[in-house]
Amino acid sequence: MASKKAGGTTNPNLKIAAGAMVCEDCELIGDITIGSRTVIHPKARIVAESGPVVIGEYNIIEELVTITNSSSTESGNGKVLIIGNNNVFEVGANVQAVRVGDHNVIESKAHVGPKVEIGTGCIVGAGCQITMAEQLADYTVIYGGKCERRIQRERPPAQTLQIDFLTKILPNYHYLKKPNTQPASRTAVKK
Amino acid sequence: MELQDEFYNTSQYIETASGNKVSRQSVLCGSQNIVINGKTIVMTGCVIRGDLANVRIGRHCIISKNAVIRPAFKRFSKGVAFFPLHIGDHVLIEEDSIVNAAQVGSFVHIGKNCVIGRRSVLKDCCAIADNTILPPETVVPPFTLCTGSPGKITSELPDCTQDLMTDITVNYYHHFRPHGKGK
Amino acid sequence: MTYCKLLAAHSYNQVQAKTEFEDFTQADKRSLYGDQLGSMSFLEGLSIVDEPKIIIVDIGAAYTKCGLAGETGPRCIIASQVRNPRTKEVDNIWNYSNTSELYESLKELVYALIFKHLLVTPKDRRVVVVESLLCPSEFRETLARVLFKQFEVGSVLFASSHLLSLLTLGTNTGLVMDIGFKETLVVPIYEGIPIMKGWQSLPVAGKAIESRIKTQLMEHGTVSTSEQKFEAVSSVPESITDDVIEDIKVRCCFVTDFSRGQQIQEVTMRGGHANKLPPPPPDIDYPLDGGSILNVSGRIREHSCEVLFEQDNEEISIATLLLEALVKCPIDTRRVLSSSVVIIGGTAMMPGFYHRLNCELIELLRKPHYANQLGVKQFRFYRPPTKENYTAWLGGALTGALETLPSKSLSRDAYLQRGKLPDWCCVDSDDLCEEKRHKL
Amino acid sequence: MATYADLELVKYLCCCKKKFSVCRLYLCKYCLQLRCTDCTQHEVDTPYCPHCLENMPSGEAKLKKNRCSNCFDCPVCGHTLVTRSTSHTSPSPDDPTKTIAKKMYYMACGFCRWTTRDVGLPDQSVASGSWPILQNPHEQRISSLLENYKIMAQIEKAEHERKKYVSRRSHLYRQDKYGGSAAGLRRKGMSTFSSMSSTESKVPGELEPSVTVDSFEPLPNEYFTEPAALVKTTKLAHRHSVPEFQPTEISKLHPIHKHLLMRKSLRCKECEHNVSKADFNPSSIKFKIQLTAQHHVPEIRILTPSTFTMNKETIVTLTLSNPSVFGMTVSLHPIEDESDTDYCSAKVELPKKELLLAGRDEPSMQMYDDSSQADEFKDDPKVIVFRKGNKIGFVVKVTPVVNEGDVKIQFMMKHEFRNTTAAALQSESKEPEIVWLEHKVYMNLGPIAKKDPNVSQA
Repeated sequence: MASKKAGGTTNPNLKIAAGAMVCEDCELIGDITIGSRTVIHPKARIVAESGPVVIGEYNIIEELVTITNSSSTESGNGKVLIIGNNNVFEVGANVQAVRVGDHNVIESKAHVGPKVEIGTGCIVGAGCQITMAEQLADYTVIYGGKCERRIQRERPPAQTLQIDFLTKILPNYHYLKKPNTQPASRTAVKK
Repeated sequence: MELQDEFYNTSQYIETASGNKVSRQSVLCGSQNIVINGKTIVMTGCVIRGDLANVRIGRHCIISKNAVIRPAFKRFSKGVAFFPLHIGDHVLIEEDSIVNAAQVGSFVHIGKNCVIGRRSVLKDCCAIADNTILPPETVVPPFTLCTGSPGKITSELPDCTQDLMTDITVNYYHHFRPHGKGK
Repeated sequence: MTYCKLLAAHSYNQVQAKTEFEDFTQADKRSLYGDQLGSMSFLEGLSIVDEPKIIIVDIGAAYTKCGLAGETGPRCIIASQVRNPRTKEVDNIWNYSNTSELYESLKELVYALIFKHLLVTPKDRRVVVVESLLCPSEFRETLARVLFKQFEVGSVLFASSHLLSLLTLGTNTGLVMDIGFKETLVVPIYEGIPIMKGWQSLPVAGKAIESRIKTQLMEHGTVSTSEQKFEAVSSVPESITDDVIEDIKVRCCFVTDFSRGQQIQEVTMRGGHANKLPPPPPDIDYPLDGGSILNVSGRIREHSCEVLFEQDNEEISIATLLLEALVKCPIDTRRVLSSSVVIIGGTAMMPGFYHRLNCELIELLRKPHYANQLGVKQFRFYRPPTKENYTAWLGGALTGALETLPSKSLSRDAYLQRGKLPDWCCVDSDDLCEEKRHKL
Repeated sequence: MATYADLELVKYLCCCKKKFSVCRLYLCKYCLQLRCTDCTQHEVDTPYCPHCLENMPSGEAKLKKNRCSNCFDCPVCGHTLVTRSTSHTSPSPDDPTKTIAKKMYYMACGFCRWTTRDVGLPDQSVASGSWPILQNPHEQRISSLLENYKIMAQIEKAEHERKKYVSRRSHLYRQDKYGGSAAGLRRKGMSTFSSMSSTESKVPGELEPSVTVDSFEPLPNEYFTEPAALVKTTKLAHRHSVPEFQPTEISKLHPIHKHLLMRKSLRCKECEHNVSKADFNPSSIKFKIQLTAQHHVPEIRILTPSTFTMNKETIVTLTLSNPSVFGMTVSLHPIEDESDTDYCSAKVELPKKELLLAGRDEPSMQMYDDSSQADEFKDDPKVIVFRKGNKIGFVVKVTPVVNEGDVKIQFMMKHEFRNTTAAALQSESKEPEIVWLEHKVYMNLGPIAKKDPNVSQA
């Protein structure tokens, strides 16, 4: 099914670090940087029209996820949307945040509005919509029909093992976009 | 009310020998790992992730538009394994729902815009109301209806749920017809 | 599908098997299921000795408490509401327009209690209904009809919540105040007999606090969303549901102390200048959902519960109810009653309630009106071995566990013969109404 | 789901005069009457845990207060908790320089991420977890009260018995007690308990009297200076889920044993035969006894929605399907004697002839083979529009008599029924007796069109 689509192949502003796993059958628009060991499943959509999107390392972006830089209404004028490391965006999540830190989980069908800043270790529960302009405190969990909140004791576990597994298995089934940059020089990534 | 005819464009759907009708605009990843037993409809925009693990879908199921069928993973001390996902017969999955279950029994109705959490087990003859969020590892017993977020058992289904679901899925299949050939 | 056919084909045999099966006695069934129950045999032995436990139910204005006799707490406390089959809306069962509607909703509620929470077979079981003295007779008649006709229970005992509360204390004398949701009702009970001359009530309790929260929110409250900051609540009234109001009452509000309360009332009731108000406690950002935040002001938090203690034109508050009740009682009973106050009902669980009530009482006792009549300086309070919202239920659970229950209950046979509740059950409430009318 | 195909549009009248869709009704084979959930007696059949799907014998369920001993609910959001294992290293008792790894378990919620560690519960060494059980602090007091009352009740009962024996006029005695003059009533009626309470003083004072207090702690100062900590305070629902404790702080919430569900059996209130009895196994969808009306009574549905105008005859196609494996004859009749005011917003012309239905045959139903059954049954094409397996489409003519609201019609349906009860089989030399059953059917055909000349096409 993973046919070569015209969409992403010709995007000159797409930077994929070596070790990242980006399926061909996804939509990457605009200036996008994808860090090493990040996995992007087919049918994901990243829109960097109003400003660049920089995605760190060890992230998982599942199918039907939309990540949009909506920092500005005019194209190309916005600030950079930086997504840190070890985040998981589950099926159908829609994220337009100001910034996403590290070790967060945005669960299925969650919606993160354009004025929200997500720190570290947060979980936006399945189906939750947060749109208020705010900075989520670290380790916040948002859950349930009324977006109730609590602070968890530990951050969600890193998904390194899942990334290992996906890195092994996805190439067997999907065409992948070729990495075109070396991983940013930084100390060896450890969870 | 009897179900009404629903027309599709013949060029948009592939009909297999066993009577499955699969939209060309659905995404079946790892199609060699996906078994669909017959007379099942997979509509436009569906994603079935056979690449992660085996997916088996029974007869007379309806996977409505933009639904996602995705085997769930579990972390073990030494790695991660994706669990095969089995869906029984006469299962109706409505639009935009995400099914991460380990098992979906037969005669199950999943409403619109639901999230079925990882490794959930939906037994035979149960139903999930529209917009329900079922957290990971939920078990839904037969003849119960789950609603809300987190999904909880809120009411019972009639004893003849099996017949109702059979009737609905069979009729749906018969009313799901191609447009006039020319179009 | 094929299963269906099987079912049809086998139905002959099944029917026969069934008929036989149904005729088995309890003991036979047990031996039939023996293999499954094998390991549980000692439990089975127990259950033979055990009579089926009696159902104790207290259908309150806001919450229903239900459980089994002899236990130390109710099995469940659930909202007294059901989905109206006609309107499909969830509504409180007390909001009924006629008795047939009430019958349907009581049926739903009792069904949920029995089959969702208690998991018992109701047929021939005994039931104790905890009820308020002010319970309308059409309500109890309908409830009796539901229990006897729909669920075929064996017997029903209607028991007054005030009397039952005393059972939890091992006493038979007390000045019992029930401050629940709809109203506050004080009944003096002396040597096990209610002094009917002395009963006092005021339609002020939990609901009044909630209405005050709501009016204040509508007047001054603001909601902030990502699009708009501090929008008046009155422009989005649908966002303030009854559940939200109740939760604000429970998690944000409290009963302030006496002196602050006096200052607040000076301003809100008697038009004092607003600068006389004590500095309010901090506001709270109350998230309504992921996209809007309600500002709950410190004033709402502190002032809402004042509704309980504000004396209206007739100078009645919940504190004066206790004193007025005492005034109506025979002189020789007053001293003992004043030193055995029992407070029941969920609203008494508001933080600060007891301290404030006690201060109010002490202050009122100083007033010449009461000082001269009563000669009481101090009230003493019982603390029942329960939470206030199920004290009456626990009294029911104690009653239900006693051998004398059958002789006091109304049996189904007797009910079916008469077709209605016997007079002795409702005479008190009817009489009460008469009396009240005379007073007014 | 039962609501998927708008099954509520067609209702059958139950013997108790209430209307239900056919899937909610039962047919008692002994009374040959429709029964709804209201006119059947419900019984608890088998309690089971909805998470581990294990049966629990009712005796054990009673002892455990209907709660599963292995499964727990999250006290915060109510979702089922999962057990997680961690390895815990502790210094070895033999050699302090070495450490030994030990598997420890705790419980966590996959939804709101609450864990047993949040409330300071120590991890357990066994997976099933011997989690501490909270004790009602008043338990002793309550049981001593109960003991006391039980003794008193016994005394009272004994006295009562004695009186009965002596006077032999127990009936009168009772009447006297409760049926006296109005003045005495107020005292006596209310004082059902007074006798019990007042005998208390006669019992040797074993029971410690309850204590009273005359002062209470004022509110701590934080109430006036600090904002309420919403995330730390429990909601009412949290408190009510543990009635005996009702903690106000989130940090005092403990895991809650999962409440059981039950499979119930239904019994006809008239003849006490079962009309529904589920299988013993909670994961099974089979029934030991299943007399749902859907399996015995032909089902009527609306084929397509129609447009109605007042006083204009509209042809409506209805479908009728035969649930049994045998052929069936059905006839429809107007209801004349009595009219349900709600369901008479149109005049209806029903097929005059009896309608013949083929038996239900599973494979052909799925295939929908269009073999011309019409010839076989000699159908009148003006009445029978189509015939597919056990289902026919037939025509009724409907003339609305009101100008707004829904078009609602009512009629009587008579159909054959093969009575297979043991009694019927024996009397009729093992051949099932064929009886005719009658049901009143109420249909809502949809709204009447607004007065609009454009839609006046009948």
